[in-house]
Amino acid sequence: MSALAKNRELWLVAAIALLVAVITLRFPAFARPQNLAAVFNDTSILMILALGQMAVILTRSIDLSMASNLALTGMIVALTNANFPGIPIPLIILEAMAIGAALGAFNGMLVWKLGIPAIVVTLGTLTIFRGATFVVAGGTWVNADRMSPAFIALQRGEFLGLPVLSWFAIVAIIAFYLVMTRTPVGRSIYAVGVNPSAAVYAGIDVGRAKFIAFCISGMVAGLCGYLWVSRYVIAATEVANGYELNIIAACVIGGVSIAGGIGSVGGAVLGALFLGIISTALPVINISPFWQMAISGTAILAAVILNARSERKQGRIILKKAEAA
Amino acid sequence: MSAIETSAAPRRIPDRLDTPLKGAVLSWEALLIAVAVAIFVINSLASPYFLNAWSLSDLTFNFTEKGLIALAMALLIISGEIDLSVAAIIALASTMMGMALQAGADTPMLVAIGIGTGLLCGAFNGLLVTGLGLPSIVVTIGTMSLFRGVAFIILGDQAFKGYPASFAFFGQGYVWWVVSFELTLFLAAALVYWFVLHRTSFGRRVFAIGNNPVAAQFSGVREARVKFILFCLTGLMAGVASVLITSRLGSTRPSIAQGYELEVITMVVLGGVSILGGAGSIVGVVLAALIMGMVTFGFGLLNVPGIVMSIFIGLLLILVIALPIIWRRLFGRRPA
Amino acid sequence: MHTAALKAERPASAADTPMLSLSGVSKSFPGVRALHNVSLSLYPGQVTALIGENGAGKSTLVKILTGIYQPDEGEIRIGGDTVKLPTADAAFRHGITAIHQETVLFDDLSVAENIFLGHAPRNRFGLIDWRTMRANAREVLETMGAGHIDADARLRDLGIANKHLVAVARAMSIDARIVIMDEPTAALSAKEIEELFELIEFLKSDGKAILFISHKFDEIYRIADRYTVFRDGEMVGEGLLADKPQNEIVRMMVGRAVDHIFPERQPKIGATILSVSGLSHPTEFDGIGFELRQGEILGFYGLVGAGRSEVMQAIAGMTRTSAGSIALDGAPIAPKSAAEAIEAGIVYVPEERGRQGVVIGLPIFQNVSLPSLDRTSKSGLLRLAEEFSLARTYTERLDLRASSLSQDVGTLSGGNQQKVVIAKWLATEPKVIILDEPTKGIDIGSKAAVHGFMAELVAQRLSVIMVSSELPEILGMSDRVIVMREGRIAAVFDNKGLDAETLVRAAAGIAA
Amino acid sequence: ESTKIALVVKSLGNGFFDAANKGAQEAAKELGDVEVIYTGPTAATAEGQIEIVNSLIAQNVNAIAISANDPDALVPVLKKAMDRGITVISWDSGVAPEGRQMHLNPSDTDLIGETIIKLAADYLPEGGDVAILSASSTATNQNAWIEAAKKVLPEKFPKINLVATVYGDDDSVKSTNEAKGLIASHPDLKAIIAPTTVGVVAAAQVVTDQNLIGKVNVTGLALPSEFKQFIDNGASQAVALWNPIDLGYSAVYLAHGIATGKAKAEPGARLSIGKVGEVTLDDTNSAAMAPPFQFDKSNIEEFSKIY
Ligand SMILES: Nc1ncnc2c1ncn2[C@@H]1O[C@H](COP(=O)(O)OP(=O)(O)OP(=O)(O)O)[C@@H](O)[C@H]1O
Ligand SMILES: Nc1ncnc2c1ncn2[C@@H]1O[C@H](COP(=O)(O)OP(=O)(O)OP(=O)(O)O)[C@@H](O)[C@H]1O
Ligand SMILES: [Mg+2]
Ligand SMILES: [Mg+2]
Repeated sequence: MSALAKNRELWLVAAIALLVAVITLRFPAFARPQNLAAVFNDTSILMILALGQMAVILTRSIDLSMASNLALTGMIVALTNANFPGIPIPLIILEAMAIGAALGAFNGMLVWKLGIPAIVVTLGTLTIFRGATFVVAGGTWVNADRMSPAFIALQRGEFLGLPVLSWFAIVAIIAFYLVMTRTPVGRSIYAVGVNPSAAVYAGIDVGRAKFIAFCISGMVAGLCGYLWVSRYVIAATEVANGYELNIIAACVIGGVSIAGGIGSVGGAVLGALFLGIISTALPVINISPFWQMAISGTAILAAVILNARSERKQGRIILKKAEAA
Repeated sequence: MSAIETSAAPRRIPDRLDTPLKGAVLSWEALLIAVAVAIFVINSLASPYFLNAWSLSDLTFNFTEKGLIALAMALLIISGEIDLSVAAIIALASTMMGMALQAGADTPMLVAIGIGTGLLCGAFNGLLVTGLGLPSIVVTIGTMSLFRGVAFIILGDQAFKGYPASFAFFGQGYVWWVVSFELTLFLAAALVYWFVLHRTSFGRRVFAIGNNPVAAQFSGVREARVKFILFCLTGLMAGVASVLITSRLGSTRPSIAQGYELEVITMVVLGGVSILGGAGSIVGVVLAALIMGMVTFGFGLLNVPGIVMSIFIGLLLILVIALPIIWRRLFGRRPA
Repeated sequence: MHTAALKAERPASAADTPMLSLSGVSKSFPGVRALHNVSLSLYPGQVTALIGENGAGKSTLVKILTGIYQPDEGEIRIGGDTVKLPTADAAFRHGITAIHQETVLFDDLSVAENIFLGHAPRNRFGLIDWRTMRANAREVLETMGAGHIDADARLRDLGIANKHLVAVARAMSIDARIVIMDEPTAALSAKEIEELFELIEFLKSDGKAILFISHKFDEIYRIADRYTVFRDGEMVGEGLLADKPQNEIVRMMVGRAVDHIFPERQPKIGATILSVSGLSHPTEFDGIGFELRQGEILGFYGLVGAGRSEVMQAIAGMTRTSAGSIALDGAPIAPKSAAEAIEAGIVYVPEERGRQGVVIGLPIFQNVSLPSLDRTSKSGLLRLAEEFSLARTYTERLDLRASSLSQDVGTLSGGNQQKVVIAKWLATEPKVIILDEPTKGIDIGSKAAVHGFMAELVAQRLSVIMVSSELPEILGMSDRVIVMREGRIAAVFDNKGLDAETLVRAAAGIAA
Repeated sequence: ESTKIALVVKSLGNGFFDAANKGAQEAAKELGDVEVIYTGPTAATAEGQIEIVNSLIAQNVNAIAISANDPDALVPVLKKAMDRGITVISWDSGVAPEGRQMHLNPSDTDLIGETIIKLAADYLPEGGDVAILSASSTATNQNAWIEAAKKVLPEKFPKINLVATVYGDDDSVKSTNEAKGLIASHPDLKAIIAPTTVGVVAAAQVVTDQNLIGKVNVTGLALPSEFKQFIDNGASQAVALWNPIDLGYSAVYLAHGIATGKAKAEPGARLSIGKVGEVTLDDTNSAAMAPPFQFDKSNIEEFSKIY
């Protein structure tokens, strides 16, 4: 039992391997390295978003506003680029991350200072941010011919044989891994989720840890705002509409516990990959895309049931013989 | 505290303190009524078309279906659980009705199948949550994809249409003059839910579970059973809503009622139900439904794009919840 | 660096100036005055035992010293300087570390991280150095004689005793001057206690000031140099332990003639009403068998963690058993939920009042009527008048102090909440009532009311099981006493001339 | 009292419909005393359009011209509008006949069907595999065109082999995934036909990104302003579209005519659409505005400045 718990990621890897194997049976070219690299690239944005969401869920909160944040930030940077094509792209990326983080901080402040439950706050900002997208754009959209070539080209460039977009994901994965496992901030995010009252005893400010998690998820959503609009070369109000649930689903499949405190960078990435493979592979193996939703729903349920089994609380043991056994 | 004195004649404890008017004035419902009245007045001033029986009647269609689900969802949230799959249940129930239609079912049969499907979906959620002890938010994110996914598998790019004329009554019919069947049903259901929540022992148990599930269990409340019933009720109401929407649209697509779940939950939270469970009232939910209907319809009359109204609703949600907290911070008494 | 804490470098100095001193400290919670104008001094190289009954305010003081609670008034001085401890972090930085009474640890984090969270070793890039952390964790555990604990294990997978050792290790990992231990031995085995004492000796020799809280006098006399006694939130005595016999300290602790507050009663004991035999649970208790007679108060004594609550919860339908049988009035019953037990006539007034007892958020009368809803309502419809009269009947008999029955129970004091809880179960008109620590953490006045009421109950031919860790209460109230130890019944006594020492010995497993 | 005509579109913030609105405003100016209400839901759902139609009914507009998200779901509410004396026509994406007085197709359905195949075939003298990337599976207009295209395939374009039809739901992400899926699962694919302005951009972007320019030709219906770069970079040889400005203009013009009683919507009627010309209603009261117009290297520059 505990071995299973420890190897949550291994289980996911096995599930993904199985999935790839099944797809490969029907469509041999799927398992080719180039194709797998392409799948990874296609899933990059979802992976990055899932990492941000994970940080929030770990603190026993939830961020429903990520997709709207993405749309709003994406729109603002697209407008920036359309109006000031001269601004270098790295600055645009910084802008995206800063705006996203600011929106996340807004959520975080309401949760921290007013103590409003995260689900209520982000349910509100979910609609506010998306509405704001429409307003800042004046009801219009930004398409390819208004974006500068560099804006579109950056993530498509190749570096060491991989598209730059994939590198964004790789850097994000490494950064999250380091932050979540090797920094006090990351560890306090875990601690707050595992046991908030014990966190207080350990000298951690619970509200502040939640605030930081929201800033992180916001920053990540902002970054993905840029990546999204430049990838699909369109910034519009309905960009990523309803995507927040995909992000949460990726986390859940990846073994991030909605009750907080449990989840790993590897899990979130694999959960996103699992969803990514399903959505990219179904068209390839000629399964009607109409099956996609039911499959991911089943995957979520399976993941929750599996995770719940490994999380079952173990009681205190009084009888000495029972403890020895 | 006073010393050791075993008072021979116990002092009488009053049932309740003389109900202070202040309490009623500062209640959540009062706040909502004020907001509702304000919006009503603003709407009447802003648009010459608002104060008109048919307009007001059309307005109700903006919230009746979601409101019906919100009634059951309110109970579920008070008990500390949530159901994100209600919109998907609508889609699946509508699809089942469509299949039954193809098989030649008549109107009563269609209604039974729609409501029955909703009930079964709710029971499925309830079983997963109470039987396996899983967190409802995740379970229903999963079943949300599953239920709608099944609708997509069955229907694909097709649509079911050709519902019998008698079926159209539920979503398009009027009971009397401008009073639609949907509105009548909503008001009747609100009355029933108000009664169940505030006037029956079942409702009392729902509150007890939401406030302290462990203590409730210790006090002999069968928590799992109550929650299971609540999931079934929520599914059932989604089934009812599905009948209404299908009737109103006269057709079924798997994408029907997309995104309704968040609107329903917004309604419930705006209605003063604590998302953490344990507190809330049906009156609040009904008022919140009315407010959301008036806001969307009022903005619609002014031809404000829907997306702009959603900003307003989002702000309303956060402000209505934040203001009392800020108020307490600024002028607050310390908790007794 | 932390290992320095474990290596004796400085010689122990028998300093007479306190390293930490507290004066005039008061702390109140809504309805409860936990501490009133207390003082306390800790000396380097010495162990000070803090002694007091349950609810005397010991843990509250610990929380003030570790920055969890802020005192309402009073002063804390460390090495001569007045300090403020607004957060747990500030307390660390002043060199204070504590093993808290409840293990406040992180179930889903590894052992190593539980020990080092908040002060983990970092590498030169400022990143947490897991390798060093694990090595250090192993070292700390090793030094404590807890080398069998895997530093990489998830805390969740450890038994309660090992969890407690991790808590000790966490306290040891901080290079502190002042070490506080709030009942550190409660969950440990004899061997582990022995190792803990070695560790304490070692800390003493290293010049640390140690505050040691325990209810076990043998431990106190074995390890402590000084004592401080608290009673009902006040400091009632302190000094060197060597010249103080145990009975004097006990008198200080209890502070009043015990028989004065316990009601006089003439027990009229009838036939057996509840009989339990061979009741077992896979991990919590084994072979529990006893009989309860009509009109009897049966006391259950034991050290905290002896498994009494689990047995009672099994009888009341909350916990599944693996073997054994229960019979009520001669008819076998097997309640599978609290609802079924209540129906049969057995009610359990739980120990954890806040979590299991009151439903905060609901008014008093709704709390009282909750288990009796089927009686107060008619075909599912609430009848408020019935509820109010039910609530009034029982709360007034318990002398509840409240401004109205519609008041939220959350606004009541602890003692009054307890009265609501008791009223709630009495209102079901049970045959057998099980009270688990009925007076835990409530003030003297309320205690007397509860005890008086218990006497009234048995006079009305009800049968009571009272689980208590308070010796005076057990001795003052019970007709018979059952002592439990480590999940088994250790002894059964008739309460005739029974003395505290016999009970303590039985509970601790020390031969008479 | 001016005539109020509501132009209800599938969703706001969509380039095609914004262009149509331009034409609608032109028509209003030309007709004089006409107020055009341009509105639509944010997400392209039938439920959203129903709420809008309800508020339009309450405002007593004279006419509603709608491009519907669902041909059936809107029928009841549009019937209600007609019952209350409001003129209802559909344009671009139609409503079932009982829900409107007439429907204006941007172009002749059969002609569009043939054109989208021809656009691909023109650049495939040897023939080969082609696939269709459509909008949502429920879109009436797209489905009709695809139907028409399939009909002409065997006789007129025997060498063209239609291997798949997939749906991108007019969603950039979904369209992108579907386009990639097509390319991966059909290695010999020579052309992707996307009769939707969202899908065609997504497909062209995929072809560009995967360096398949010259191998896979993207064609279909595209807005010149959005699509210019893909003609320029060679991902596409040619696309077609009608003039959305004219379409909006015509919709308002027709709605005005019917609402004011100047025109009557009945089978066989010939109705004027001002400067655009004239249409004839068929027996389902549908009419086609104009043949689709082709854009290629020679003219895209010029048209991309207009719409
Ligand atoms: N957070 C709190 N809120 C309200 N009352 C509290 C709180 N913490 C402690 N108390 C009350 O303060 C008093 C002192 O409690 P404390 O935990 O300090 O006792 P203790 O001496 O540690 O007892 P024990 O030996 O049982 O551990 C008790 O009456 C308790 O109920
Ligand atoms: N699963 C657990 N993990 C950690 N600590 C636990 C666990 N269960 C109980 N404890 C702790 O063990 C101690 C004793 O528990 P409990 O009160 O249930 O035992 P008991 O024998 O009934 O003792 P008593 O009724 O005298 O307090 C408490 O301090 C409690 O916090
Ligand atoms: Mg204590
Ligand atoms: Mg206990």
